[in-house]
Amino acid sequence: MDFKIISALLGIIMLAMSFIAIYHKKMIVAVIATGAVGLFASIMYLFLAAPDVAMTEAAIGSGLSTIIFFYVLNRIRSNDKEGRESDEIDEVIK
Amino acid sequence: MEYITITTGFLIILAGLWAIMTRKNIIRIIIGFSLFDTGIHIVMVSMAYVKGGVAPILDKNELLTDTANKIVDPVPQALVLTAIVIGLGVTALMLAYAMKLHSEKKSLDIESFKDLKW
Amino acid sequence: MISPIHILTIGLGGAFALGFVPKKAKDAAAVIMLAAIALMGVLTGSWLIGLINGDSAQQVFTAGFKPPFSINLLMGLNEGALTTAVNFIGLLGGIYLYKYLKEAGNHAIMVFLIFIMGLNVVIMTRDIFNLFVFLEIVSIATAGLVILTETGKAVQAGFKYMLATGVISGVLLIGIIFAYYYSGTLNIDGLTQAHIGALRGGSVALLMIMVSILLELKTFPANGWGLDVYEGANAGIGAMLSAATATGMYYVLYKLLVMAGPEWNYWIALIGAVSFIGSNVLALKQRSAQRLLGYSSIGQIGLLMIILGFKDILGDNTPYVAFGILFSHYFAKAGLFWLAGIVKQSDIANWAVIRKKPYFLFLMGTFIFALIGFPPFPSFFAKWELVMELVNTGNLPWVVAILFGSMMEAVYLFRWFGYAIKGENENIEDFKIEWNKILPVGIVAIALYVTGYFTAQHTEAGAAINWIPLFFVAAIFILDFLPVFVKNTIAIIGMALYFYNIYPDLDNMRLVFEAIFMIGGILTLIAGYAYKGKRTGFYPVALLMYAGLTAIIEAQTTLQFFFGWELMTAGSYFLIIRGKRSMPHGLSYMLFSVGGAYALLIGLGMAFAGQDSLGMEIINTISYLPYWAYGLLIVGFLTKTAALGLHIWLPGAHGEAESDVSPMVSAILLKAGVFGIVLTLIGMGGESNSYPWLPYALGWLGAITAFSGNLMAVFQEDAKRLLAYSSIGQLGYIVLGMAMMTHLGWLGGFSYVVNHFLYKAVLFLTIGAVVLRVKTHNMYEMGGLIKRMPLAFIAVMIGIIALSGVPPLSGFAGKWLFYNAILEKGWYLQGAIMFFSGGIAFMYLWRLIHTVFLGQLKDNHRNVKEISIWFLIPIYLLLAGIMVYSVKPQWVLQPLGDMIAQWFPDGQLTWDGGTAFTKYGHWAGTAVAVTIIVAFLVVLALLLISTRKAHKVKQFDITYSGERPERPETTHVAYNVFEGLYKAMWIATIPLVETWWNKVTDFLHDTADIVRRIYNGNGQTYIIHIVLFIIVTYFVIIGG
Amino acid sequence: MKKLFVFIILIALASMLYPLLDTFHGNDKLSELSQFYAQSENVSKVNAQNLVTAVVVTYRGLDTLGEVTILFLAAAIIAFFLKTESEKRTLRKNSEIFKTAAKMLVPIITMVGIYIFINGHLTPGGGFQGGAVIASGVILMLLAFPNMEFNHKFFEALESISGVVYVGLAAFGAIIGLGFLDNAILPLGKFGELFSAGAIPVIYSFVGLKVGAELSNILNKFKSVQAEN
Repeated sequence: MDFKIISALLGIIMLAMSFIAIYHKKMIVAVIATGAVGLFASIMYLFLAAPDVAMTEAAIGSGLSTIIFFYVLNRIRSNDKEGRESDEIDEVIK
Repeated sequence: MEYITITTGFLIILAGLWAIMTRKNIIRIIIGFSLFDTGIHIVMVSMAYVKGGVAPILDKNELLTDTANKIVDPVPQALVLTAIVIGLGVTALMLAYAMKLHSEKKSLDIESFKDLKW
Repeated sequence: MISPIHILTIGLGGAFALGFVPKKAKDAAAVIMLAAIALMGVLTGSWLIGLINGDSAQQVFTAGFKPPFSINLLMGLNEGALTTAVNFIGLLGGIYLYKYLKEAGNHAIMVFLIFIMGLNVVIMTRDIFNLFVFLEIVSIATAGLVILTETGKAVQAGFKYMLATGVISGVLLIGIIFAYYYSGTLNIDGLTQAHIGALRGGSVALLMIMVSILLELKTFPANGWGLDVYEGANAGIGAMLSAATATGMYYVLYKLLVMAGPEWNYWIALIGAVSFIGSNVLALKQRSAQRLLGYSSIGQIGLLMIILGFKDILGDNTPYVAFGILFSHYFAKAGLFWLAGIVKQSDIANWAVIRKKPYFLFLMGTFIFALIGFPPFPSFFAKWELVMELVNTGNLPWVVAILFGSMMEAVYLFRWFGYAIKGENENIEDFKIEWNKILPVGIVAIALYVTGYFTAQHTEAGAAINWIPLFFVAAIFILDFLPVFVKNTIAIIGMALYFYNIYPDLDNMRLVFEAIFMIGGILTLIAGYAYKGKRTGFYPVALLMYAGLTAIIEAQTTLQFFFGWELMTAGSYFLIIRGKRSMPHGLSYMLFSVGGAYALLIGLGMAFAGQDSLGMEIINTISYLPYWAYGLLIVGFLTKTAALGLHIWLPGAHGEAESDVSPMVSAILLKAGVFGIVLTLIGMGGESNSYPWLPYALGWLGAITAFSGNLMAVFQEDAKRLLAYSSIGQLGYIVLGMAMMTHLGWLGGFSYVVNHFLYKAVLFLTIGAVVLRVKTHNMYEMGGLIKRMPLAFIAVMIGIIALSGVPPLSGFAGKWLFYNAILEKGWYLQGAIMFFSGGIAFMYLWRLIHTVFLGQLKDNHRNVKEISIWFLIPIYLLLAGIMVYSVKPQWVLQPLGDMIAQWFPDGQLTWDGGTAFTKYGHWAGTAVAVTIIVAFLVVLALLLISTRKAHKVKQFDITYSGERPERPETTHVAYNVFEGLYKAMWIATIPLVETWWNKVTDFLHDTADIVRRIYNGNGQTYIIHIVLFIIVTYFVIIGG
Repeated sequence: MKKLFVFIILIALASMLYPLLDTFHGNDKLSELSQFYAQSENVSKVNAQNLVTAVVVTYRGLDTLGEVTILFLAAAIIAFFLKTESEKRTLRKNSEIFKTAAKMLVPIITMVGIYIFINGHLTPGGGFQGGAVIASGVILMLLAFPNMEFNHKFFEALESISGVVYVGLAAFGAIIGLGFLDNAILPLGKFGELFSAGAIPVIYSFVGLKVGAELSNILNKFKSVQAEN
């Protein structure tokens, strides 16, 4: 019974996070939200009796890929800085 | 419970596809793809769940007898492990492409990369 | 034998071990890669050989457990063949890409090796999730290889590719996991037994699996990403995608189709047909070579999908058909992509540069003809078998769809090839030759010929094909570096010996045609001695045409007939396109020929329906839709006789051809069509045929063709075009004669066959020789040549007298027989049309004498010489033939009559010495001829005597005081001489037919141009296409 | 307009997926395949306590080999793809505390990673997870010492060695006749102990090393193309 409520809550949170990931103006927030979706998914996996998957998702799906996203964002940002004011950058990245 | 999670999974798949098909920014599209992948993984793990089962790790002696009725399905879990790692590889590669594309045209709008068409 | 699992050991071990190779030692890394691929190839090849020799297929288990509990691989005959193919093309592709890979470094080399290894496993694996994993390997490796050249376009294409394959593999994964849910297994064989398609959810899972494989095959229209990759990637990678990946993916589809069950067969065939036709139509507007090849690849895969969909109907023949098409595609497409990488021209018009190195043109031609399905390539035999089986099982609409798609493919491929042969190449930068790039291209070209030969041996009818003429052609091709004189002699001796050997085996009717083809061929070849230098490429193609012609005469089976027919088409195409300005004519000739050949193919397929042999006699007993079958055969043959409506290729083709080629393609080649019509009409049952409407329609068509051909000839200013239109008219007579289906009609027709050969050869040779001297085709730029070329004048005069059909020469025999036949048959209206056309013929024939030979000599022709002796020899030999025929018509007509009597015993001529009787009258050829010739000589003598004191006046320029006019037509009295007639008759000269065909092509091209805009270049749109494709297939197949 | 269109498409797609959801009733028992894996005689044949690991490394070992290959491919492609980028180094100074902490943490993180994959057949986790943990240690190093020369030679050698050993172990099974990727090439040991499950811990260790090296390579590539900021 509890599990149902918790998983429903998790589901709602994940969908909200997905929405943020898709629509938040700031790309950084969006990337973090994507990582959060993975993190919540790994909690869900624990409830579904899949600790192996949970570990993998946490480490790889939400951990490493978020870091790679950051690296890329960082790179693109610095590329853009060459000719623009910092305010505009978010516009580009958005 | 698995009904709820599998539904969540499907919804996230659709959300990911929505992002892939409507957002113009390439990074955003890759985020969509990442969500799409995560959704599929959730669906797969939900499918592995057996009502009342425990993780397929036989670290307690009582699990060694009548194992089949006590654990959840290890096969989809193994598949998900593989799928997650593949997803990471694909995402990383896509991001590398995104960097290249950006350094080429100083833009991340997918519509500015239409040199090849028709 | 080594277990196939060690492909993984070699491929992966090699790739991982490449990490130990120092960065600097790039050659070492590349060599290791090639060695690893070669080793995999040896491994699979040894399995293939073993399996062919009867070894049983081997299951490879992993992890010490039997399937379905662990992953297993299968090495069967199909797997052996396909993995060997993949490794072979991988090795060649690796050699081709050697320098690129080396430059890109060890990492790129690893990627390439893993790509090939992945394809091997994709082919062999029997576990669906394992399939998914290795498909991902292949597509990620592809995404990596695409950017090997690192142009901006390649990066864009690569990103779209990644995005698309990412979504597709996600769909596949959902399908797989649900398939597991419903069946509890991941093993493909286990899934086959589980029949998950019967469940509500299972059918969706199955659909997702199938559709994602279809999408991976780049099915039209959800394939924009694939096309972009073909265009954007390095040509060497394009070759890999088109040959290796497509081969592997196709086999995956085959495996999964077995799993999906027979109810999917229809859908696969349908989707394949849509893909085949769709991409071939869209390719019509394509100008970029690599993208064109991409469209063509997708089209070919569509065709292969159709074959797969019909696997239950094709039965044991499925592998034969599928491998035939697949291997042609695989070799030819790889070869063309590689050529694209060598030539480095994106616009197909710039491919003209390729003929700066003629052997490259040969390679390109090989690939293009192999793709279209010409003999001797495997696709020819496969397509034949496919059509035969499909027609036999009543799947006519499918056959029509397949042939329509092939036709579209022929359009753009031959347009491209036309640019290569004839396009402008002055200002295009020549391309460089690198050994490692040419070697693979040469090898696949040779492989095409070899596989073609062995494909033929596979069936009984194919094994009976006589390859000697083709080997002769090949020998002449190899000897092409020799001077004309040597090659010409070899060709003549070869043809003479061949004819000598073969003629005793032929029946009379075939002997007539064989004599025209072979003796005519030798005579026209004699004229070839007039040429100097090497005349590169002429002899192989001319002999190819003759090889085809003799093959259709000798054919014992319909397959041999069609084989010969296509060879002849190929040879004559090359002959025609050799002419100046003949690029568009070559294309239209080829397209009409291909269209006609497809009509024939369907007709022959219908003839085969319900029969158990392929012998030529089956066209005598067609039982399946016989009206249609005979009609299609006749239409097919009419494309070669250039009947009205199918004639638009002829004037240009004949008019622009070289001087000794025009007689070959006019006097000789057109008779092949007549031969076919004769065969068909005999097959219909001769006199007592039960299809009265066909000959009736044919008769009208012949009459109208005769009329319009002659009328168009009247308005020509180009001497060779005039003769070409005249040929259309003459062939109209022949068709009309044959269509009458009476003894006299046929006798008239046959007498025209012989006659037209004689005088059209004379006229084309003479006019051609004159053209060689005066360097123009336009009659208004000639004039007065009688003084410079009296022998040519005599030849033309005799020729036109014979053609016009007035006594005393041979033409009259035909005319006389015709009118008798028409009276007997009661076709008065057709007769009247013919009568008119005869009158019209005089109007243009007269011009050949008047405009060319009489009147004022142009002052730039003051010093032209008599036409070449090498032309005069065959011309006068032919003239001798005309004279013999004229004086002794019974020598020709009596044997012809006896021959025709076997089909039309009623209403024969009765002969009394040299006099022939019909119920309407009689004609004594010898007497008439001798009398008139004597009278002519007497009059001539009188004239000469009476004018012997005539003063010879030198010509002097009074018209333009020594200046050469810029527009010679303004100063020639006979220019536009029929202006008045034109004002009266213009309405009959409107090129309605051409307009109609132009409308058709415009329509197709416009459609292509509009539809292909769905590929708007936006990666996102492509994803929408993919999702839409999935949804549409879902609603169509499972039905919401 | 386009969004509406996509929305309709997605609705249609959802209606297509609906039968999947509708016919999904959860599982009351294991599938046949997993029942086989859970049978005690088969459990003792593989002798791995963690059944997921048994499936990943043995029964479906070929998938894992493929998966490792995919990461390898991704690393290789990224390596030759991004190599033309400028490799300017950042000159940002990190605080001493962070550096010291990193110095202390990295060995611990690495040890944890190794622990995870060595115990992959006993406890949750395994090569992938352990590899990822090792890679995160590497990231920490990269972040703490941006100027440190990343020893990619070492990581590439590690990657190649573990790859070759993995393939070699797999092929060894086939050569001695047990089957490709059979774990019984080593003694199966006592159930539940570290030295059990035959070759699984060995293979998984090499998988872990390989994954760790590959991920580190990928991360380093992305990091090294960061321009000055």
